[in-house]
Amino acid sequence: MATLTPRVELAIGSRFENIDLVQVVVKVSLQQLRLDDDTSHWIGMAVREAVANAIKHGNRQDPDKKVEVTFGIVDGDVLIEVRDEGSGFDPAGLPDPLEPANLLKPGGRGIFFMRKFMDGIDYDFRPEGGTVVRLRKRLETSAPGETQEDGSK
Amino acid sequence: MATLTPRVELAIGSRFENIDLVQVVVKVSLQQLRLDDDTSHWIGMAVREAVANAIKHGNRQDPDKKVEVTFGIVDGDVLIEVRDEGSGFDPAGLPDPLEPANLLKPGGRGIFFMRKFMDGIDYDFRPEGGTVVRLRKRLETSAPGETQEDGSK
Amino acid sequence: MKMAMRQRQGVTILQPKGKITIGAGDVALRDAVHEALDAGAKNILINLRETTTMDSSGIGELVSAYTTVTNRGGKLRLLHLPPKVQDILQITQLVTVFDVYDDEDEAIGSFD
Amino acid sequence: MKMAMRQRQGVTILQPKGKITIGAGDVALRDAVHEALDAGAKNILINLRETTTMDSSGIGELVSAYTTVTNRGGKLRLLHLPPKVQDILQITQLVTVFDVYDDEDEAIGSFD
Ligand SMILES: Nc1ncnc2c1ncn2[C@@H]1O[C@H](COP(=O)(O)OP(=O)(O)O)[C@@H](O)[C@H]1O
Ligand SMILES: Nc1ncnc2c1ncn2[C@@H]1O[C@H](COP(=O)(O)OP(=O)(O)O)[C@@H](O)[C@H]1O
Repeated sequence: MATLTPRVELAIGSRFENIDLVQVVVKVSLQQLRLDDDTSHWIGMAVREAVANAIKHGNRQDPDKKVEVTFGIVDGDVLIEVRDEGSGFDPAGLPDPLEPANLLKPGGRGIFFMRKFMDGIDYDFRPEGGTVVRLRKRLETSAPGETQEDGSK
Repeated sequence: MATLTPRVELAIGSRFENIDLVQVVVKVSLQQLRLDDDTSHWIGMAVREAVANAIKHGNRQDPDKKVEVTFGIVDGDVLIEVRDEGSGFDPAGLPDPLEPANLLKPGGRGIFFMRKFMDGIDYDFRPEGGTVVRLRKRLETSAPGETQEDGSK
Repeated sequence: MKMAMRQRQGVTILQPKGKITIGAGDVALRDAVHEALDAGAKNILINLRETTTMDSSGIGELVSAYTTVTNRGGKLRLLHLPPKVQDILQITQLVTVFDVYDDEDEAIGSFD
Repeated sequence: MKMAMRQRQGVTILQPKGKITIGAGDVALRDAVHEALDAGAKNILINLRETTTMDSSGIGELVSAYTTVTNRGGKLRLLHLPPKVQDILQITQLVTVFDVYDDEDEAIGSFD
Protein backbone atom coordinates (compact mmCIF):
# COMPACT_ATOMS: atom_id res chain seq x y z
CA MET A 1 0.00 0.00 0.00
CA ALA A 2 1.43 3.31 -1.11
CA THR A 3 1.88 6.44 0.93
CA LEU A 4 -1.01 7.44 3.08
CA THR A 5 -1.76 11.14 3.03
CA PRO A 6 -2.95 11.52 6.56
CA ARG A 7 -5.97 13.64 7.13
CA VAL A 8 -6.31 12.78 10.76
CA GLU A 9 -4.08 11.02 13.26
CA LEU A 10 -5.23 9.93 16.68
CA ALA A 11 -3.32 8.30 19.53
CA ILE A 12 -5.00 6.84 22.60
CA GLY A 13 -3.99 4.91 25.72
CA SER A 14 -4.90 1.21 25.70
CA ARG A 15 -8.23 1.31 27.45
CA PHE A 16 -11.44 -0.08 25.97
CA GLU A 17 -13.34 3.14 26.75
CA ASN A 18 -11.18 4.88 24.16
CA ILE A 19 -12.63 2.78 21.36
CA ASP A 20 -15.65 5.09 21.36
CA LEU A 21 -13.30 8.02 20.84
CA VAL A 22 -11.77 6.40 17.79
CA GLN A 23 -15.17 5.52 16.40
CA VAL A 24 -16.46 9.05 16.75
CA VAL A 25 -13.41 10.44 14.94
CA VAL A 26 -13.92 7.96 12.13
CA LYS A 27 -17.60 8.86 11.99
CA VAL A 28 -17.04 12.61 11.80
CA SER A 29 -14.21 12.16 9.28
CA LEU A 30 -16.42 10.05 7.06
CA GLN A 31 -19.25 12.58 7.36
CA GLN A 32 -16.90 15.11 5.79
CA LEU A 33 -16.57 12.75 2.84
CA ARG A 34 -20.37 12.57 2.66
CA LEU A 35 -20.35 8.79 2.87
CA ASP A 36 -23.76 7.30 3.47
CA ASP A 37 -24.61 6.27 7.04
CA ASP A 38 -24.47 2.56 6.35
CA THR A 39 -21.02 2.56 4.75
CA SER A 40 -19.81 4.76 7.53
CA HIS A 41 -21.32 2.42 10.15
CA TRP A 42 -19.54 -0.67 8.82
CA ILE A 43 -16.21 1.10 8.47
CA GLY A 44 -16.63 2.26 12.07
CA MET A 45 -17.31 -1.32 13.17
CA ALA A 46 -14.18 -2.60 11.39
CA VAL A 47 -12.11 0.08 13.08
CA ARG A 48 -13.61 -0.87 16.47
CA GLU A 49 -12.42 -4.45 15.94
CA ALA A 50 -8.94 -3.35 14.88
CA VAL A 51 -8.58 -1.04 17.88
CA ALA A 52 -10.02 -3.66 20.25
CA ASN A 53 -7.39 -6.15 19.06
CA ALA A 54 -4.62 -3.57 19.39
CA ILE A 55 -5.68 -2.82 22.97
CA LYS A 56 -6.39 -6.41 24.01
CA HIS A 57 -3.94 -8.62 22.15
CA GLY A 58 -1.30 -6.09 21.08
CA ASN A 59 -0.89 -3.84 24.12
CA ARG A 60 -2.52 -6.22 26.62
CA GLN A 61 -4.53 -3.34 28.08
CA ASP A 62 -1.46 -1.51 29.37
CA PRO A 63 -2.89 2.04 29.50
CA ASP A 64 0.59 3.51 29.01
CA LYS A 65 0.95 1.76 25.67
CA LYS A 66 -0.43 3.68 22.75
CA VAL A 67 -2.70 2.73 19.93
CA GLU A 68 -2.27 5.04 16.95
CA VAL A 69 -4.91 5.44 14.31
CA THR A 70 -4.31 7.21 11.02
CA PHE A 71 -7.13 8.11 8.74
CA GLY A 72 -6.55 9.16 5.15
CA ILE A 73 -7.61 9.02 1.54
CA VAL A 74 -5.38 7.46 -1.13
CA ASP A 75 -6.47 7.19 -4.75
CA GLY A 76 -10.13 7.38 -3.81
CA ASP A 77 -9.82 4.78 -1.06
CA VAL A 78 -10.42 5.40 2.60
CA LEU A 79 -7.35 4.02 4.37
CA ILE A 80 -7.23 3.51 8.09
CA GLU A 81 -4.13 2.27 9.86
CA VAL A 82 -4.16 0.99 13.42
CA ARG A 83 -0.79 0.48 15.13
CA ASP A 84 0.00 -1.05 18.51
CA GLU A 85 3.17 -1.78 20.49
CA GLY A 86 2.65 -5.55 20.76
CA SER A 87 4.70 -8.47 19.52
CA GLY A 88 2.52 -9.50 16.60
CA PHE A 89 0.99 -12.82 15.57
CA ASP A 90 0.51 -15.00 12.52
CA PRO A 91 -2.56 -13.79 10.63
CA ALA A 92 -2.31 -16.77 8.25
CA GLY A 93 -2.98 -19.33 10.95
CA LEU A 94 -6.39 -18.17 12.08
CA PRO A 95 -9.36 -20.55 12.29
CA ASP A 96 -12.40 -19.84 10.10
CA PRO A 97 -15.30 -18.78 12.34
CA LEU A 98 -17.81 -20.18 9.84
CA GLU A 99 -16.52 -23.76 10.18
CA PRO A 100 -19.18 -25.76 12.04
CA ALA A 101 -16.61 -26.65 14.73
CA ASN A 102 -16.00 -22.94 15.37
CA LEU A 103 -19.53 -21.61 15.06
CA LEU A 104 -20.17 -21.72 18.81
CA LYS A 105 -16.73 -20.49 19.90
CA PRO A 106 -16.96 -17.29 21.93
CA GLY A 107 -14.05 -15.58 20.12
CA GLY A 108 -12.31 -15.40 16.78
CA ARG A 109 -14.65 -13.15 14.79
CA GLY A 110 -12.81 -9.78 14.96
CA ILE A 111 -10.52 -10.13 11.95
CA PHE A 112 -13.32 -11.91 10.09
CA PHE A 113 -15.51 -8.82 10.63
CA MET A 114 -12.76 -6.52 9.36
CA ARG A 115 -12.52 -8.61 6.18
CA LYS A 116 -16.27 -8.56 5.72
CA PHE A 117 -16.77 -4.86 6.34
CA MET A 118 -13.80 -3.54 4.36
CA ASP A 119 -12.49 -4.06 0.83
CA GLY A 120 -8.98 -4.83 1.98
CA ILE A 121 -7.10 -5.60 5.17
CA ASP A 122 -3.43 -6.34 5.59
CA TYR A 123 -1.00 -6.77 8.43
CA ASP A 124 2.49 -5.48 8.84
CA PHE A 125 4.82 -6.34 11.69
CA ARG A 126 7.45 -3.74 12.40
CA PRO A 127 11.00 -4.96 13.11
CA GLU A 128 11.15 -2.65 16.15
CA GLY A 129 7.95 -4.32 17.44
CA GLY A 130 4.33 -3.47 16.98
CA THR A 131 1.55 -4.55 14.70
CA VAL A 132 0.06 -2.40 11.96
CA VAL A 133 -3.27 -3.31 10.43
CA ARG A 134 -4.34 -1.42 7.30
CA LEU A 135 -8.00 -1.24 6.44
CA ARG A 136 -9.09 -0.08 3.01
CA LYS A 137 -12.51 0.83 1.66
CA ARG A 138 -13.19 1.85 -1.92
CA LEU A 139 -15.33 4.94 -2.04
CA GLU A 140 -17.07 4.04 -5.29
CA THR A 141 -18.37 0.77 -3.76
CA SER A 142 -22.13 0.48 -3.51
CA ALA A 143 -23.86 -0.44 -0.26
CA PRO A 144 -21.59 -2.36 2.11
CA GLY A 145 -24.45 -4.70 2.94
CA GLU A 146 -24.14 -6.08 -0.58
CA THR A 147 -20.44 -6.77 -0.23
CA GLN A 148 -21.07 -8.61 3.00
CA GLU A 149 -23.84 -10.75 1.66
CA ASP A 150 -21.86 -11.64 -1.44
CA GLY A 151 -18.94 -12.63 0.73
CA SER A 152 -20.78 -14.74 3.27
CA LYS A 153 -22.19 -17.14 0.65
CA MET B 1 3.50 23.69 33.26
CA ALA B 2 4.84 20.24 34.05
CA THR B 3 4.80 17.15 31.87
CA LEU B 4 1.56 16.34 30.21
CA THR B 5 0.56 12.69 30.39
CA PRO B 6 -1.27 12.43 27.12
CA ARG B 7 -4.49 10.54 27.11
CA VAL B 8 -5.32 11.44 23.56
CA GLU B 9 -3.41 13.04 20.72
CA LEU B 10 -5.01 14.21 17.53
CA ALA B 11 -3.48 15.73 14.41
CA ILE B 12 -5.53 17.33 11.64
CA GLY B 13 -4.90 19.21 8.41
CA SER B 14 -5.52 22.96 8.55
CA ARG B 15 -9.10 23.12 7.36
CA PHE B 16 -11.90 24.76 9.34
CA GLU B 17 -14.13 21.69 8.89
CA ASN B 18 -11.72 19.76 11.10
CA ILE B 19 -12.54 21.94 14.09
CA ASP B 20 -15.68 19.84 14.60
CA LEU B 21 -13.49 16.75 14.73
CA VAL B 22 -11.38 18.23 17.49
CA GLN B 23 -14.42 19.35 19.39
CA VAL B 24 -16.00 15.92 19.28
CA VAL B 25 -12.81 14.31 20.59
CA VAL B 26 -12.70 16.81 23.43
CA LYS B 27 -16.35 16.17 24.17
CA VAL B 28 -16.04 12.39 24.29
CA SER B 29 -12.81 12.61 26.30
CA LEU B 30 -14.47 14.86 28.85
CA GLN B 31 -17.49 12.54 29.03
CA GLN B 32 -15.11 9.82 30.20
CA LEU B 33 -14.14 12.14 33.07
CA ARG B 34 -17.82 12.57 33.86
CA LEU B 35 -17.57 16.35 33.62
CA ASP B 36 -20.91 18.08 33.57
CA ASP B 37 -22.25 19.20 30.19
CA ASP B 38 -21.72 22.89 30.84
CA THR B 39 -18.08 22.63 31.86
CA SER B 40 -17.49 20.37 28.92
CA HIS B 41 -19.23 22.83 26.58
CA TRP B 42 -17.04 25.78 27.58
CA ILE B 43 -13.83 23.76 27.39
CA GLY B 44 -14.91 22.67 23.92
CA MET B 45 -15.49 26.31 22.94
CA ALA B 46 -12.04 27.33 24.18
CA VAL B 47 -10.47 24.51 22.17
CA ARG B 48 -12.44 25.61 19.07
CA GLU B 49 -10.91 29.07 19.40
CA ALA B 50 -7.39 27.70 19.87
CA VAL B 51 -7.70 25.41 16.86
CA ALA B 52 -9.32 28.15 14.75
CA ASN B 53 -6.34 30.43 15.48
CA ALA B 54 -3.86 27.65 14.72
CA ILE B 55 -5.55 27.02 11.36
CA LYS B 56 -6.15 30.66 10.43
CA HIS B 57 -3.27 32.67 11.86
CA GLY B 58 -0.69 29.94 12.50
CA ASN B 59 -0.96 27.71 9.45
CA ARG B 60 -2.79 30.21 7.22
CA GLN B 61 -5.22 27.51 6.13
CA ASP B 62 -2.55 25.48 4.37
CA PRO B 63 -4.23 22.05 4.47
CA ASP B 64 -0.84 20.32 4.39
CA LYS B 65 0.19 22.01 7.62
CA LYS B 66 -0.83 20.16 10.72
CA VAL B 67 -2.53 21.24 13.88
CA GLU B 68 -1.79 18.89 16.76
CA VAL B 69 -4.00 18.67 19.80
CA THR B 70 -2.99 16.83 22.96
CA PHE B 71 -5.46 16.11 25.66
CA GLY B 72 -4.37 15.01 29.13
CA ILE B 73 -4.82 15.19 32.87
CA VAL B 74 -2.09 16.58 35.13
CA ASP B 75 -2.56 16.89 38.89
CA GLY B 76 -6.33 16.95 38.54
CA ASP B 77 -6.28 19.56 35.79
CA VAL B 78 -7.50 19.01 32.27
CA LEU B 79 -4.67 20.17 30.00
CA ILE B 80 -5.13 20.70 26.31
CA GLU B 81 -2.26 21.73 24.04
CA VAL B 82 -2.79 23.03 20.54
CA ARG B 83 0.28 23.30 18.30
CA ASP B 84 0.64 24.81 14.84
CA GLU B 85 3.47 25.32 12.37
CA GLY B 86 3.20 29.12 12.17
CA SER B 87 5.64 31.86 13.05
CA GLY B 88 4.06 33.04 16.28
CA PHE B 89 2.97 36.47 17.53
CA ASP B 90 3.16 38.62 20.61
CA PRO B 91 0.37 37.63 22.99
CA ALA B 92 1.22 40.56 25.28
CA GLY B 93 0.33 43.18 22.71
CA LEU B 94 -3.32 42.28 22.17
CA PRO B 95 -6.10 44.88 22.44
CA ASP B 96 -8.77 44.37 25.11
CA PRO B 97 -12.08 43.55 23.37
CA LEU B 98 -14.03 45.10 26.25
CA GLU B 99 -12.56 48.59 25.67
CA PRO B 100 -15.33 50.80 24.26
CA ALA B 101 -13.17 51.51 21.22
CA ASN B 102 -12.94 47.77 20.50
CA LEU B 103 -16.46 46.71 21.38
CA LEU B 104 -17.69 46.90 17.79
CA LYS B 105 -14.60 45.43 16.16
CA PRO B 106 -15.39 42.27 14.21
CA GLY B 107 -12.37 40.35 15.53
CA GLY B 108 -10.12 40.00 18.51
CA ARG B 109 -12.25 37.90 20.87
CA GLY B 110 -10.74 34.42 20.40
CA ILE B 111 -7.97 34.56 23.00
CA PHE B 112 -10.29 36.54 25.29
CA PHE B 113 -12.77 33.62 25.12
CA MET B 114 -10.04 31.11 25.93
CA ARG B 115 -9.12 33.14 29.02
CA LYS B 116 -12.74 33.38 30.10
CA PHE B 117 -13.62 29.73 29.56
CA MET B 118 -10.47 28.19 31.04
CA ASP B 119 -8.56 28.57 34.29
CA GLY B 120 -5.23 29.08 32.58
CA ILE B 121 -3.85 29.73 29.12
CA ASP B 122 -0.25 30.23 28.13
CA TYR B 123 1.70 30.48 24.92
CA ASP B 124 4.98 28.94 23.96
CA PHE B 125 6.85 29.64 20.75
CA ARG B 126 9.14 26.88 19.65
CA PRO B 127 12.61 27.84 18.36
CA GLU B 128 12.11 25.56 15.33
CA GLY B 129 8.88 27.44 14.58
CA GLY B 130 5.32 26.88 15.64
CA THR B 131 3.03 28.15 18.34
CA VAL B 132 1.84 26.09 21.29
CA VAL B 133 -1.11 27.23 23.34
CA ARG B 134 -1.79 25.38 26.59
CA LEU B 135 -5.26 25.48 28.04
CA ARG B 136 -5.87 24.37 31.61
CA LYS B 137 -9.10 23.69 33.50
CA ARG B 138 -9.24 22.70 37.16
CA LEU B 139 -11.57 19.76 37.62
CA GLU B 140 -12.68 20.78 41.12
CA THR B 141 -13.99 24.12 39.76
CA SER B 142 -17.71 24.70 40.19
CA ALA B 143 -19.93 25.70 37.29
CA PRO B 144 -17.97 27.49 34.57
CA GLY B 145 -20.81 29.96 34.19
CA GLU B 146 -19.88 31.32 37.58
CA THR B 147 -16.27 31.81 36.68
CA GLN B 148 -17.32 33.71 33.58
CA GLU B 149 -19.74 35.92 35.34
CA ASP B 150 -17.21 36.70 38.07
CA GLY B 151 -14.71 37.53 35.37
CA SER B 152 -16.91 39.78 33.27
CA LYS B 153 -17.84 42.05 36.16
CA MET C 1 -25.17 -0.30 28.61
CA LYS C 2 -28.17 -0.63 30.89
CA MET C 3 -29.87 -3.96 31.50
CA ALA C 4 -33.54 -4.44 32.28
CA MET C 5 -34.70 -7.83 33.59
CA ARG C 6 -38.27 -9.08 34.07
CA GLN C 7 -40.25 -12.30 34.25
CA ARG C 8 -43.18 -13.39 32.13
CA GLN C 9 -44.81 -16.85 32.24
CA GLY C 10 -41.67 -18.48 33.57
CA VAL C 11 -39.41 -16.80 30.99
CA THR C 12 -36.73 -14.31 32.05
CA ILE C 13 -36.67 -11.43 29.62
CA LEU C 14 -33.43 -9.46 29.41
CA GLN C 15 -33.40 -6.14 27.61
CA PRO C 16 -29.96 -4.58 27.22
CA LYS C 17 -29.98 -0.92 26.20
CA GLY C 18 -26.99 0.60 24.42
CA LYS C 19 -23.78 -1.01 23.23
CA ILE C 20 -22.86 -4.65 23.65
CA THR C 21 -19.18 -4.18 22.95
CA ILE C 22 -15.79 -5.09 24.35
CA GLY C 23 -15.09 -4.01 27.92
CA ALA C 24 -18.57 -2.69 28.64
CA GLY C 25 -21.81 -4.25 27.43
CA ASP C 26 -20.24 -7.68 26.89
CA VAL C 27 -19.49 -8.08 30.61
CA ALA C 28 -22.89 -6.69 31.58
CA LEU C 29 -24.63 -9.23 29.35
CA ARG C 30 -22.65 -12.11 30.82
CA ASP C 31 -23.37 -10.94 34.38
CA ALA C 32 -27.09 -10.62 33.69
CA VAL C 33 -27.33 -14.11 32.19
CA HIS C 34 -25.45 -15.62 35.12
CA GLU C 35 -27.60 -13.72 37.58
CA ALA C 36 -30.73 -15.05 35.91
CA LEU C 37 -29.40 -18.63 35.93
CA ASP C 38 -28.38 -18.34 39.60
CA ALA C 39 -31.90 -17.18 40.36
CA GLY C 40 -33.16 -20.44 38.85
CA ALA C 41 -34.09 -19.27 35.34
CA LYS C 42 -34.19 -21.95 32.65
CA ASN C 43 -35.64 -20.05 29.73
CA ILE C 44 -34.21 -16.71 28.70
CA LEU C 45 -35.42 -14.32 26.04
CA ILE C 46 -33.09 -11.48 25.09
CA ASN C 47 -34.86 -8.46 23.62
CA LEU C 48 -32.29 -6.64 21.48
CA ARG C 49 -34.59 -3.81 20.36
CA GLU C 50 -32.49 -1.20 22.18
CA THR C 51 -29.09 -2.61 21.30
CA THR C 52 -27.38 0.08 19.27
CA THR C 53 -24.05 -1.58 18.51
CA MET C 54 -22.79 -5.12 18.82
CA ASP C 55 -19.17 -6.00 18.06
CA SER C 56 -17.43 -9.39 17.85
CA SER C 57 -17.10 -9.49 21.65
CA GLY C 58 -20.80 -8.83 22.02
CA ILE C 59 -21.56 -11.65 19.58
CA GLY C 60 -19.14 -13.83 21.53
CA GLU C 61 -21.06 -13.18 24.75
CA LEU C 62 -24.34 -13.98 23.03
CA VAL C 63 -22.90 -17.31 21.87
CA SER C 64 -21.50 -18.05 25.34
CA ALA C 65 -24.84 -17.26 26.90
CA TYR C 66 -26.49 -19.58 24.40
CA THR C 67 -24.19 -22.52 25.13
CA THR C 68 -24.32 -21.98 28.91
CA VAL C 69 -28.12 -21.89 28.97
CA THR C 70 -28.42 -24.85 26.58
CA ASN C 71 -25.91 -26.95 28.54
CA ARG C 72 -28.03 -26.48 31.63
CA GLY C 73 -31.07 -27.77 29.77
CA GLY C 74 -32.64 -24.35 29.25
CA LYS C 75 -33.40 -22.34 26.13
CA LEU C 76 -32.12 -18.95 25.02
CA ARG C 77 -33.98 -17.08 22.30
CA LEU C 78 -33.78 -13.64 20.75
CA LEU C 79 -36.43 -10.98 20.19
CA HIS C 80 -36.53 -7.85 18.02
CA LEU C 81 -33.19 -7.83 16.19
CA PRO C 82 -32.26 -4.38 14.89
CA PRO C 83 -31.27 -4.53 11.19
CA LYS C 84 -27.53 -4.17 11.86
CA VAL C 85 -27.52 -6.91 14.50
CA GLN C 86 -29.47 -9.07 12.06
CA ASP C 87 -26.76 -8.38 9.43
CA ILE C 88 -24.09 -9.49 11.88
CA LEU C 89 -25.87 -12.72 12.79
CA GLN C 90 -26.25 -13.34 9.06
CA ILE C 91 -22.58 -12.96 8.15
CA THR C 92 -21.46 -15.05 11.13
CA GLN C 93 -24.06 -17.69 10.15
CA LEU C 94 -25.36 -17.57 13.71
CA VAL C 95 -28.90 -17.12 12.34
CA THR C 96 -28.78 -20.89 11.92
CA VAL C 97 -28.14 -21.25 15.66
CA PHE C 98 -30.45 -18.72 17.30
CA ASP C 99 -34.23 -18.78 17.30
CA VAL C 100 -35.28 -15.24 16.57
CA TYR C 101 -38.74 -13.68 17.11
CA ASP C 102 -40.37 -10.40 16.17
CA ASP C 103 -43.30 -10.65 18.52
CA GLU C 104 -43.03 -11.05 22.29
CA ASP C 105 -46.18 -13.15 22.74
CA GLU C 106 -45.05 -15.55 20.08
CA ALA C 107 -41.56 -15.74 21.57
CA ILE C 108 -42.94 -16.45 25.05
CA GLY C 109 -45.32 -19.07 23.65
CA SER C 110 -42.42 -20.81 21.87
CA PHE C 111 -40.89 -21.89 25.19
CA ASP C 112 -43.87 -24.13 26.14
CA MET D 1 -25.81 26.04 9.00
CA LYS D 2 -29.13 26.62 7.24
CA MET D 3 -30.64 30.07 6.91
CA ALA D 4 -34.34 30.84 6.73
CA MET D 5 -35.44 34.32 5.63
CA ARG D 6 -38.93 35.82 5.73
CA GLN D 7 -40.67 39.20 5.88
CA ARG D 8 -43.11 40.49 8.45
CA GLN D 9 -44.48 44.06 8.61
CA GLY D 10 -41.49 45.46 6.78
CA VAL D 11 -38.98 43.60 8.94
CA THR D 12 -36.70 40.92 7.47
CA ILE D 13 -36.46 38.00 9.85
CA LEU D 14 -33.39 35.79 9.54
CA GLN D 15 -33.31 32.47 11.30
CA PRO D 16 -29.98 30.65 11.15
CA LYS D 17 -30.13 26.99 12.15
CA GLY D 18 -27.00 25.23 13.44
CA LYS D 19 -23.52 26.56 14.07
CA ILE D 20 -22.41 30.12 13.48
CA THR D 21 -18.72 29.38 13.58
CA ILE D 22 -15.54 30.06 11.63
CA GLY D 23 -15.53 28.97 8.03
CA ALA D 24 -19.16 27.92 7.86
CA GLY D 25 -22.02 29.70 9.59
CA ASP D 26 -20.15 32.99 9.86
CA VAL D 27 -19.98 33.38 6.08
CA ALA D 28 -23.59 32.26 5.67
CA LEU D 29 -24.74 34.90 8.15
CA ARG D 30 -22.81 37.63 6.37
CA ASP D 31 -24.19 36.56 2.99
CA ALA D 32 -27.77 36.53 4.27
CA VAL D 33 -27.49 40.02 5.78
CA HIS D 34 -26.01 41.41 2.57
CA GLU D 35 -28.67 39.70 0.51
CA ALA D 36 -31.38 41.26 2.68
CA LEU D 37 -29.80 44.71 2.41
CA ASP D 38 -29.42 44.38 -1.35
CA ALA D 39 -33.11 43.50 -1.53
CA GLY D 40 -33.86 46.80 0.16
CA ALA D 41 -34.27 45.71 3.78
CA LYS D 42 -33.73 48.36 6.42
CA ASN D 43 -34.80 46.54 9.55
CA ILE D 44 -33.49 43.07 10.34
CA LEU D 45 -34.43 40.74 13.17
CA ILE D 46 -32.19 37.73 13.75
CA ASN D 47 -33.92 34.84 15.48
CA LEU D 48 -31.18 32.81 17.17
CA ARG D 49 -33.47 30.15 18.66
CA GLU D 50 -31.91 27.41 16.52
CA THR D 51 -28.30 28.54 16.83
CA THR D 52 -26.51 25.70 18.55
CA THR D 53 -22.98 27.11 18.75
CA MET D 54 -21.52 30.55 18.24
CA ASP D 55 -17.77 31.14 18.40
CA SER D 56 -15.78 34.39 18.31
CA SER D 57 -16.06 34.51 14.52
CA GLY D 58 -19.82 34.14 14.76
CA ILE D 59 -19.95 36.97 17.30
CA GLY D 60 -17.72 38.98 14.97
CA GLU D 61 -20.16 38.52 12.11
CA LEU D 62 -23.06 39.54 14.31
CA VAL D 63 -21.21 42.74 15.24
CA SER D 64 -20.32 43.41 11.58
CA ALA D 65 -23.93 42.91 10.59
CA TYR D 66 -24.98 45.32 13.32
CA THR D 67 -22.61 48.08 12.21
CA THR D 68 -23.39 47.59 8.51
CA VAL D 69 -27.15 47.80 9.06
CA THR D 70 -26.83 50.73 11.47
CA ASN D 71 -24.50 52.66 9.12
CA ARG D 72 -27.15 52.38 6.42
CA GLY D 73 -29.75 53.88 8.73
CA GLY D 74 -31.45 50.59 9.52
CA LYS D 75 -31.83 48.59 12.72
CA LEU D 76 -30.65 45.10 13.62
CA ARG D 77 -32.19 43.36 16.62
CA LEU D 78 -31.99 39.89 18.13
CA LEU D 79 -34.71 37.43 19.10
CA HIS D 80 -34.69 34.30 21.29
CA LEU D 81 -31.11 34.02 22.54
CA PRO D 82 -30.26 30.48 23.68
CA PRO D 83 -28.66 30.52 27.16
CA LYS D 84 -25.12 29.87 25.90
CA VAL D 85 -25.35 32.64 23.29
CA GLN D 86 -26.68 34.92 26.02
CA ASP D 87 -23.64 34.01 28.16
CA ILE D 88 -21.34 34.93 25.30
CA LEU D 89 -23.00 38.30 24.69
CA GLN D 90 -22.71 38.91 28.43
CA ILE D 91 -18.99 38.25 28.72
CA THR D 92 -18.21 40.27 25.60
CA GLN D 93 -20.42 43.09 26.97
CA LEU D 94 -22.29 43.10 23.68
CA VAL D 95 -25.57 42.91 25.61
CA THR D 96 -25.11 46.66 25.99
CA VAL D 97 -25.05 47.01 22.20
CA PHE D 98 -27.78 44.68 20.97
CA ASP D 99 -31.49 45.02 21.59
CA VAL D 100 -32.67 41.57 22.48
CA TYR D 101 -36.27 40.28 22.53
CA ASP D 102 -37.95 37.11 23.75
CA ASP D 103 -41.20 37.63 21.87
CA GLU D 104 -41.52 38.02 18.13
CA ASP D 105 -44.55 40.35 18.21
CA GLU D 106 -42.81 42.63 20.64
CA ALA D 107 -39.60 42.56 18.61
CA ILE D 108 -41.49 43.42 15.38
CA GLY D 109 -43.38 46.20 17.16
CA SER D 110 -40.14 47.71 18.43
CA PHE D 111 -39.08 48.70 14.91
CA ASP D 112 -41.99 51.17 14.48
N1 LIG E 1 -3.02 -6.57 17.18
C1 LIG E 1 -2.79 -7.84 17.52
N2 LIG E 1 -1.67 -8.20 18.20
C2 LIG E 1 -1.44 -9.48 18.54
N3 LIG E 1 -2.28 -10.51 18.26
C3 LIG E 1 -3.42 -10.22 17.58
C4 LIG E 1 -3.73 -8.89 17.17
N4 LIG E 1 -4.91 -8.92 16.52
C5 LIG E 1 -5.31 -10.21 16.51
N5 LIG E 1 -4.42 -11.01 17.14
C6 LIG E 1 -4.51 -12.49 17.31
O1 LIG E 1 -5.43 -12.99 16.38
C7 LIG E 1 -6.47 -13.71 17.05
C8 LIG E 1 -7.81 -13.55 16.34
O2 LIG E 1 -8.28 -12.22 16.45
P1 LIG E 1 -9.82 -11.91 16.21
O3 LIG E 1 -10.23 -12.51 14.92
O4 LIG E 1 -9.99 -10.45 16.34
O5 LIG E 1 -10.60 -12.67 17.37
P2 LIG E 1 -10.50 -12.54 18.95
O6 LIG E 1 -9.95 -11.18 19.26
O7 LIG E 1 -11.91 -12.75 19.39
O8 LIG E 1 -9.58 -13.64 19.41
C9 LIG E 1 -6.45 -13.18 18.46
O9 LIG E 1 -6.96 -14.11 19.38
C10 LIG E 1 -4.98 -12.89 18.69
O10 LIG E 1 -4.28 -14.06 19.04
N1 LIG F 1 -1.70 30.50 16.63
C1 LIG F 1 -1.45 31.77 16.25
N2 LIG F 1 -0.43 32.04 15.41
C2 LIG F 1 -0.17 33.31 15.01
N3 LIG F 1 -0.87 34.38 15.44
C3 LIG F 1 -1.90 34.19 16.28
C4 LIG F 1 -2.24 32.88 16.74
N4 LIG F 1 -3.29 32.99 17.58
C5 LIG F 1 -3.58 34.31 17.65
N5 LIG F 1 -2.76 35.04 16.87
C6 LIG F 1 -2.75 36.51 16.72
O1 LIG F 1 -3.48 37.07 17.79
C7 LIG F 1 -4.56 37.87 17.29
C8 LIG F 1 -5.76 37.82 18.21
O2 LIG F 1 -6.34 36.54 18.17
P1 LIG F 1 -7.84 36.34 18.66
O3 LIG F 1 -7.99 36.96 20.00
O4 LIG F 1 -8.13 34.89 18.57
O5 LIG F 1 -8.74 37.17 17.66
P2 LIG F 1 -8.92 37.03 16.08
O6 LIG F 1 -8.54 35.65 15.69
O7 LIG F 1 -10.35 37.35 15.87
O8 LIG F 1 -8.00 38.07 15.48
C9 LIG F 1 -4.82 37.36 15.90
O9 LIG F 1 -5.38 38.34 15.07
C10 LIG F 1 -3.42 36.96 15.45
O10 LIG F 1 -2.71 38.09 14.97
